[in-house]
Amino acid sequence: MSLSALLPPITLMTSLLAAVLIFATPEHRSGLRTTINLTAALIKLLLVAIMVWGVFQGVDYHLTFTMLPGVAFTLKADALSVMFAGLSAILWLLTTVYAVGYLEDSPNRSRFFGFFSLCVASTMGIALAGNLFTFLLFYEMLTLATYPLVVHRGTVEALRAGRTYILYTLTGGAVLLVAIAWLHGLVGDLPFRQGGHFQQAASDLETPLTLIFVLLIAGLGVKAAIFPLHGWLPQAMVAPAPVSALLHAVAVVKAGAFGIVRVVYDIYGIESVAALGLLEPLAWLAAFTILYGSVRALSQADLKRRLAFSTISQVSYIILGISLFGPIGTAGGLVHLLHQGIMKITLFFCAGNYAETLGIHRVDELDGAGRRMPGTSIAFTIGAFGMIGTPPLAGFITKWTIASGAIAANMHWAIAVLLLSSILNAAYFLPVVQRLWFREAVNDWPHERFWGRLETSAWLFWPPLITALMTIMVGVLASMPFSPLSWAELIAAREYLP
Amino acid sequence: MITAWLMAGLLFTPLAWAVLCLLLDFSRGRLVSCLGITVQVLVSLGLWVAVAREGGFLYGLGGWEAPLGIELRVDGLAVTFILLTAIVAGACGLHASVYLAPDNAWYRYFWPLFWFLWAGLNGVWLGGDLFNLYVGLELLSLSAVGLVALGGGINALRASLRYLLAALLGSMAYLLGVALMYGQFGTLSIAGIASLLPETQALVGPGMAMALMLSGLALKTALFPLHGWLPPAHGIAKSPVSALLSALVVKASFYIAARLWLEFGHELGSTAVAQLIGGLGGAAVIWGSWLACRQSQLKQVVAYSSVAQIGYLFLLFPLTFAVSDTASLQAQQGMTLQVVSHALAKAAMFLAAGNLILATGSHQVAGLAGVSHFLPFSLFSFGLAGVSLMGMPPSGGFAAKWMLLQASLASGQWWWIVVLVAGSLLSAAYVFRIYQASFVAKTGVDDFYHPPGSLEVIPLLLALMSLGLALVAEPLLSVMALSLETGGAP
Amino acid sequence: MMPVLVPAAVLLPLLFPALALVPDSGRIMRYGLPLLPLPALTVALLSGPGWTLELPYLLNGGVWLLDELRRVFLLLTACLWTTAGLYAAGYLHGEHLRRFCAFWGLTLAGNLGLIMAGDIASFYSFFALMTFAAYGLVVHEGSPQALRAGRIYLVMAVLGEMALLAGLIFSASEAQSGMLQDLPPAIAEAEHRDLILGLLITGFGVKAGLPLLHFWLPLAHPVAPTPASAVLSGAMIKAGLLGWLLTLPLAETALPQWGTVMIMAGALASIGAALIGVCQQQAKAVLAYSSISQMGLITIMLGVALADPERAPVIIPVIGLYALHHGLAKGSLFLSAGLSIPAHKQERWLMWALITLPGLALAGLPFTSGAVAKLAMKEALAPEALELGPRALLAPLISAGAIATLLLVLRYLWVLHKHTRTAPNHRAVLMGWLATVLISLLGFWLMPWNLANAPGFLPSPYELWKLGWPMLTALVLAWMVSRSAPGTPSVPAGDGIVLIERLASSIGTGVLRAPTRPRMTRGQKPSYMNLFGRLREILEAKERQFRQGMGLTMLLLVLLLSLL
Amino acid sequence: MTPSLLYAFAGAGLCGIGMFGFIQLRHLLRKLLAFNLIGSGTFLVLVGLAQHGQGPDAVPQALVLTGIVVSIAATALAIVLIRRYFHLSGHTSLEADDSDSGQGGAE
Amino acid sequence: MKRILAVTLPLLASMALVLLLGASLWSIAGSQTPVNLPELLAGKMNESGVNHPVTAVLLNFRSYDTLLEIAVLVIAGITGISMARTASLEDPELRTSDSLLYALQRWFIPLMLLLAGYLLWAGADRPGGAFQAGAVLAGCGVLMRLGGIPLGFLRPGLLLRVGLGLGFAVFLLVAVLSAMAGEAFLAYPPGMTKPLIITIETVLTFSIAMVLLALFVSAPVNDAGAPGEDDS
Repeated sequence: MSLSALLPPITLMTSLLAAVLIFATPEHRSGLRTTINLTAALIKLLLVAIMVWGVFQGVDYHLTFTMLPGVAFTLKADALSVMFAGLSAILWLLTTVYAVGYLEDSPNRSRFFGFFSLCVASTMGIALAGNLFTFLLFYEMLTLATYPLVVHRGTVEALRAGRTYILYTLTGGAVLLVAIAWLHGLVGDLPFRQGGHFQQAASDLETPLTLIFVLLIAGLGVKAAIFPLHGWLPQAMVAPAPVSALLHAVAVVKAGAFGIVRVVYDIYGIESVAALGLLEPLAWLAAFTILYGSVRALSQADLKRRLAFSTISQVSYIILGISLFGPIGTAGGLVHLLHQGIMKITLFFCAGNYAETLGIHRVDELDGAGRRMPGTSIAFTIGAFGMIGTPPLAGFITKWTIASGAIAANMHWAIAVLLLSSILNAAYFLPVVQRLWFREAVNDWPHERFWGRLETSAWLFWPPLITALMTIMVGVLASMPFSPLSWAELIAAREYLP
Repeated sequence: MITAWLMAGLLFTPLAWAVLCLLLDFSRGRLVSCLGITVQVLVSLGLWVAVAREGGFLYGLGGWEAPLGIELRVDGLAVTFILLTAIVAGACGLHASVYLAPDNAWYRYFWPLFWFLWAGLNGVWLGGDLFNLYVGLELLSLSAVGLVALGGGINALRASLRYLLAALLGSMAYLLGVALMYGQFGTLSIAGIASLLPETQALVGPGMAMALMLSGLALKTALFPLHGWLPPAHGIAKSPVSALLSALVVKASFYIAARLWLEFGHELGSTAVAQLIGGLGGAAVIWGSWLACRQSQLKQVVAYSSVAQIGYLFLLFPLTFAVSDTASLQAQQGMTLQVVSHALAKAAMFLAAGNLILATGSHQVAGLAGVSHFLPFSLFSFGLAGVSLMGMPPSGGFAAKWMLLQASLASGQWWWIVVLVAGSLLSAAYVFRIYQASFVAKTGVDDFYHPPGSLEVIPLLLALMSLGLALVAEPLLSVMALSLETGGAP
Repeated sequence: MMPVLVPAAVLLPLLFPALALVPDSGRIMRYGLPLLPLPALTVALLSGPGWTLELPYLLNGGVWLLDELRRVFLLLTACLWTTAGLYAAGYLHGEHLRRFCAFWGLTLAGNLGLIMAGDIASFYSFFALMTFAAYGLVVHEGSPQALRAGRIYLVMAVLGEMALLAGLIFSASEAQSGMLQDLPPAIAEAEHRDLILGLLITGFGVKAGLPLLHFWLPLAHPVAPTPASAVLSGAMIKAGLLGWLLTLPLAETALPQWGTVMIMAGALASIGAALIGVCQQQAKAVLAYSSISQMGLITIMLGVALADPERAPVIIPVIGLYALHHGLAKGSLFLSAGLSIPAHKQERWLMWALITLPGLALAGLPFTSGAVAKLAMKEALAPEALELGPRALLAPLISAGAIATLLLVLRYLWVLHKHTRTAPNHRAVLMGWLATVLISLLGFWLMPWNLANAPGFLPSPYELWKLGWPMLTALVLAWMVSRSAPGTPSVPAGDGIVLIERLASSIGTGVLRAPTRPRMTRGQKPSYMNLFGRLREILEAKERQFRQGMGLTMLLLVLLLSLL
Repeated sequence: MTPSLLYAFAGAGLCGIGMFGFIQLRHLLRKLLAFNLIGSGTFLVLVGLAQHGQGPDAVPQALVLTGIVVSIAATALAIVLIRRYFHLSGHTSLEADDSDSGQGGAE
Repeated sequence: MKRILAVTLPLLASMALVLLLGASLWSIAGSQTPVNLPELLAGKMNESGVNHPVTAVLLNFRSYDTLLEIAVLVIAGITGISMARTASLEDPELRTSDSLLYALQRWFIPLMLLLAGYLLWAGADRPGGAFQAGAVLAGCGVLMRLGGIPLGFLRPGLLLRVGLGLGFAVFLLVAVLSAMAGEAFLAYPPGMTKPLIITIETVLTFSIAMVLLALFVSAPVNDAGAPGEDDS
């Protein structure tokens, strides 16, 4: 067993091991815990970086062993996996830093960080899964690892949210299980493969394949918060900010979207999905979700809930992108996977900062907060503009690419959807930004805390700024080698030119 | 030769320790039993390895061969269950040795009963003789009843009486079936009957016998709607005892039923019977899970969960009858995985529940508020076991469900998928109900009793085993699939 | 030199937002304001047109370049921002200083960058940056009016950006290229040509103040700080114009319908804006309408260029010239709106003269930039050179436009006169204003607005009359109006938007603030809950029966199994 | 129809009677007796059925002996439990106060 | 209606059971058993070490059954004494003061002991054996107990427990010793069969009697509750 086979499991283990160690760490040893956390996150980042380089060079990271009769447990790193893995590795590091600051002096930190690492381990597993079965494994693990984070506060709302969350995700997981089992029974164990497996779908399999596809999308759509399966997401907002950030930016919703990407490209193959006539409905569904999420976000007074509905809308961009037949749309969808993650995590970090530093939860309490917390507010502004799709930020690159893909795929209505959604994005983000900067501060914040020189704790201050900087950089330097866009284009090229 | 020693050790140890412990009080019995558990685990492991290496064999007790004497059937499945028993029972024993208060006089009788129970289990796993299985079942039932009743109050007595009556009725029905079988075939060996069946013309008698035996065993396994005795008994017993009962004892009677079905089912079964039993199993899944959601007491939740989980096992019947060999094999594998994973998970769950009850001093689910803050460790094992019950990957429960799903798909009996999915969702509902209760924020100080570390570690280990079962399912299944090698008897 | 200076031209202003994070940096920033556009100014002045700078990692592959047209715009922008920056350094007072400077820097960077951008993505990025950052300038004062103006600005800007984005994406896909220069030919050939054109014209039209897209202008200008209004009206409006020039297929194919539409729109703007403008009560609102009116004239030129590809190469430089002239003059006028009039009589006269001169230049006063621009325009739109439906209308339109221009200037002076305060001016304010006026009056002649057969500095007598009569007409009109109707009718700034706002708010209260759904009160469970509870009871009773009737159940099972 | 078979049929009858009693009776001791009746019936079937063909058969006789011991053990155990239950609760049947224990065991 | 149904349904069901059983019996009786076990048994009798086939089956061919059967008995005994809450065996309430009983005791007890011995001895070649002997012995004990004769060894204690387990332990030891000698579990070493069986029978008799007696004696009388997990 060579190193190239071991690298994926080792990467997985870093956070798994971290989780175990953190669970074992006594509650009061926060220094030790932080050290474990950060060390693991850094090591993971390093390992993922190595894999990114390796995948670029064409190294085959692949580990497989039979788990159940006819079912293999497969870990492998291809271009798509390292993309997602890279995203989670980077954002894990930042979120960990952030969470350390956010949860300072709050109870149950070992539990929190333990499950947090577990969550990341699952995400990593989702990224590195080499077939649907392995994917399912980590997908469900993610569900479970997230629950304690959602209900972390233990309040009535948190518990209710946890219940909703679990209801949705487990049902989705069950549907997914059925679909995967069915597919497995039909055609056996399918590893993820560029171009998919059903280029020439046998005509007698058409009906079951269509049904399975619908089930798969329904199962994955719960996490990806596709309408009407999105109900858990806004409720899950009661979780602490780092969790919301993680849920929305990296782990949960992206897991769903990533799964859909895998199903469409690496299981079915985009051609066969198109041939089955499933691409267009998927695109319509995504489009509707985009608009629905945006419209709902408009009327949310709670900042995090607004962000949550925004997520519902934004994640469907990914779906929309991948359901546009053609390499450009694909690249757009994939790049949004990364970009949206970076932008949304920025916004959630900021929302958390407002909550933690000033005790602000509602949009209308934000008046003038920009003056009190300029760094955070700048990050928020950048994130918001990124979401709107203002150039040259990350969101612009995405929208541009997806829209170009829509034209290439001759689906012009998608552009209308994109534009309408951008307008709606602006409509719910700009008022927030406006309040931040241009309203007079009441100077009477609900729960102000002082941290000395910086506007807030340094642990809280830097992560959003870094991600905001990333939001700018991935947009501005979109054509650089190894940038998300070029990476997504690489994947798309491989997908369409077998 | 080594297998002969191992077999002798396997049969001898539990019985001998039972007598030995009878002579000692609880504390000394504890020491002795720990030694015995070690021996037994090692022997079981050795036997498992031996069978995994060289294949199974028949073991004629007293040197007598089948029709006249009693032959034990030492195949892959049997030794796997023996190993499972060793692990689970060993864990429960160790847990009990700390959990039970040594100053209660009647607990001295715990150890003998415990060891007899173990002996009965081994007897059932290995048994190849219908009547011998009856005796083994009785050994099991009576020791189980004894354990439930041990030192109990009115409710414990009521539960154990109910349990005893059910067990006796079940045994008697089974014995009646055995009588008919013997009358028809003149032999008691399962293998012998199976080989004679295809040539038999008149199937009325054997059919009736099969019906009697299956019903009796269903009663002892607590198949819906015959499950009434189980929740009170399992809920009221001491936690290590509940763990033993739920994890292993009910499986024994199911194991016999499954063996009978697989051996005789082709001739004596019918689609209607298969579907009826499967339907009852499906109903059990839904019914048990639903009631588990409704219970206010922690252990009742776990007990009803057993009712539900047992239901899954009975899906074996329709999924192996008149289907392709692949589907049948998948169903059998699913069933064995379900037995193993449920045994591990349920034992872990009951032990953890015991810890939680010990810690909170309350039997109520609502009493768990704040537990996740002050006692995360105890809760953790409970949670992990719950994960397996829900059938979440990579637990054994998941592997089992996966195989059953595959089997349903391969046999075209898609309706069982509905049962499987609904069951796992419902089980998630009751498991998360408990999590949720434990996450309720409780202000104030830590006024919980903190159980000693050894109590906490045991369920955790069991839960972890159950959780990781799917990862080693393939090698495990390959051992389980080992059938008998002819002439392997020593 | 160039690879350093060009990025520096954009990056230097971008430093400001970062600097704003440092506490107590307000002073440095304040006096840094005029320095920000200097690298860009250097580029515009020193480098010849024709250089290209490739930035392959930028966005979809960035190319920055400077050609003749861009150079004119860059020069205008850099000059105006420099002087306005100087003005601002004096004008600003402590409150929210850093915030203002940050947005100033951002807007500036966008404005400069979009001019130099050669690829679509950079262009659009800088355009958007400018658009959104300018919001910060508009609402700087924080008054309710400012916030309202800002809101309207933002709504329209977002709509415009989206139209623009769509148009650019469409055309870029048609062109299969990310370069701006590839767009016009591709659009000319495009399948969805009309859609693309409509989107682009609308998108840029918001910035350029096209009628019905102009609402934000008269609202934003009065409330914005004076230097911001100056750059808003002088430089940023021109960005929309530049966008048109760069993307529309002006010299590619004849688009008579679109040309006519643009001419009509321009005519409507130039005259309608004047009519509304003279009814304004605020000096800067008058100027805003004047800008709309002037942009209307330019739109007419553009329309002609659209309709007549032969003529386009002649017209485009004229548009550039006109833009330069208007930008500088309008900048001066706006800056003058913030002045206080010195008490000293001679100084006062001098000041009024200097305030008036750019206004007259705007109206085409001989020996000013306005004269050159007006004449060049008349030349370019000479009916005999055109092959166009409404060509006969053009001359009267232009004349009417000229009359309107002067009327507006007079109105501005009148309003300004009524509202002036007597106070000493901050030195920087004065310098900034003076510099603008001087550049407008004198510097203009030194600028590289290379125009083939440009009208000379000294107009011929015939041309003098051509320039003169509309002005005289306007003066007469103004005199008559001021005599006959002392109370001018007042039209709210932003005209049409007021109606729209009212409509929107009535709809909004109807839709968005619909009464919340009546919530279920506790304890009053719906009937299906009762049903559920009943079912639950039944099932639980069954469970007890199962427990008690075990024997019977078992017996029945036996029977069932054996019978089956 | 040999006498042995007659025993077997009698056993079947006993089983039926016992079964009815087991279902119908509430008193625990009676229930236990009914169970013993079933047991006896079963033993009769076991012995009678096996011996009707080839004459005396030692194996079923031995089985019945074993079965009797087991059932005696069980009966004795049941009686002990019943007596203790009766002493503690004063009830002679399980259903007497079953309704309150529907949810389980806490007292 | 419901009440009627509650009676008739079990009645009908039981009758159906009888009918079905009868039908099966009839069907089974009509066919020849394919395996003739008695013949096999007869063929192996000389290896069994005893002359009576039932004893041979019980203690040799199917001795595992018997071993477990004794275990069941021991379990019952254990559970029985675990329930015991009797403070004193000489509780006057337990004594029956009946002259007839005394008379019977005087005559019967020696007779019964004799009978038990005979049964045990006879088991080798005709009906009889350990269980029968043990049962008689236990009956003897019951009589003595009822008559108020203090049977001290029945007091819950080591002696009682040794008594309970003794027979089983010996049986087990024999079983494992042969296994240690290389035979199968429960196989008797050649030549030792008869003495071993007799030994086992003898101790078993005592143990069986002990168990039955203990179960009789230890039936609980007072309501001394036991605080436990379930009572909180």
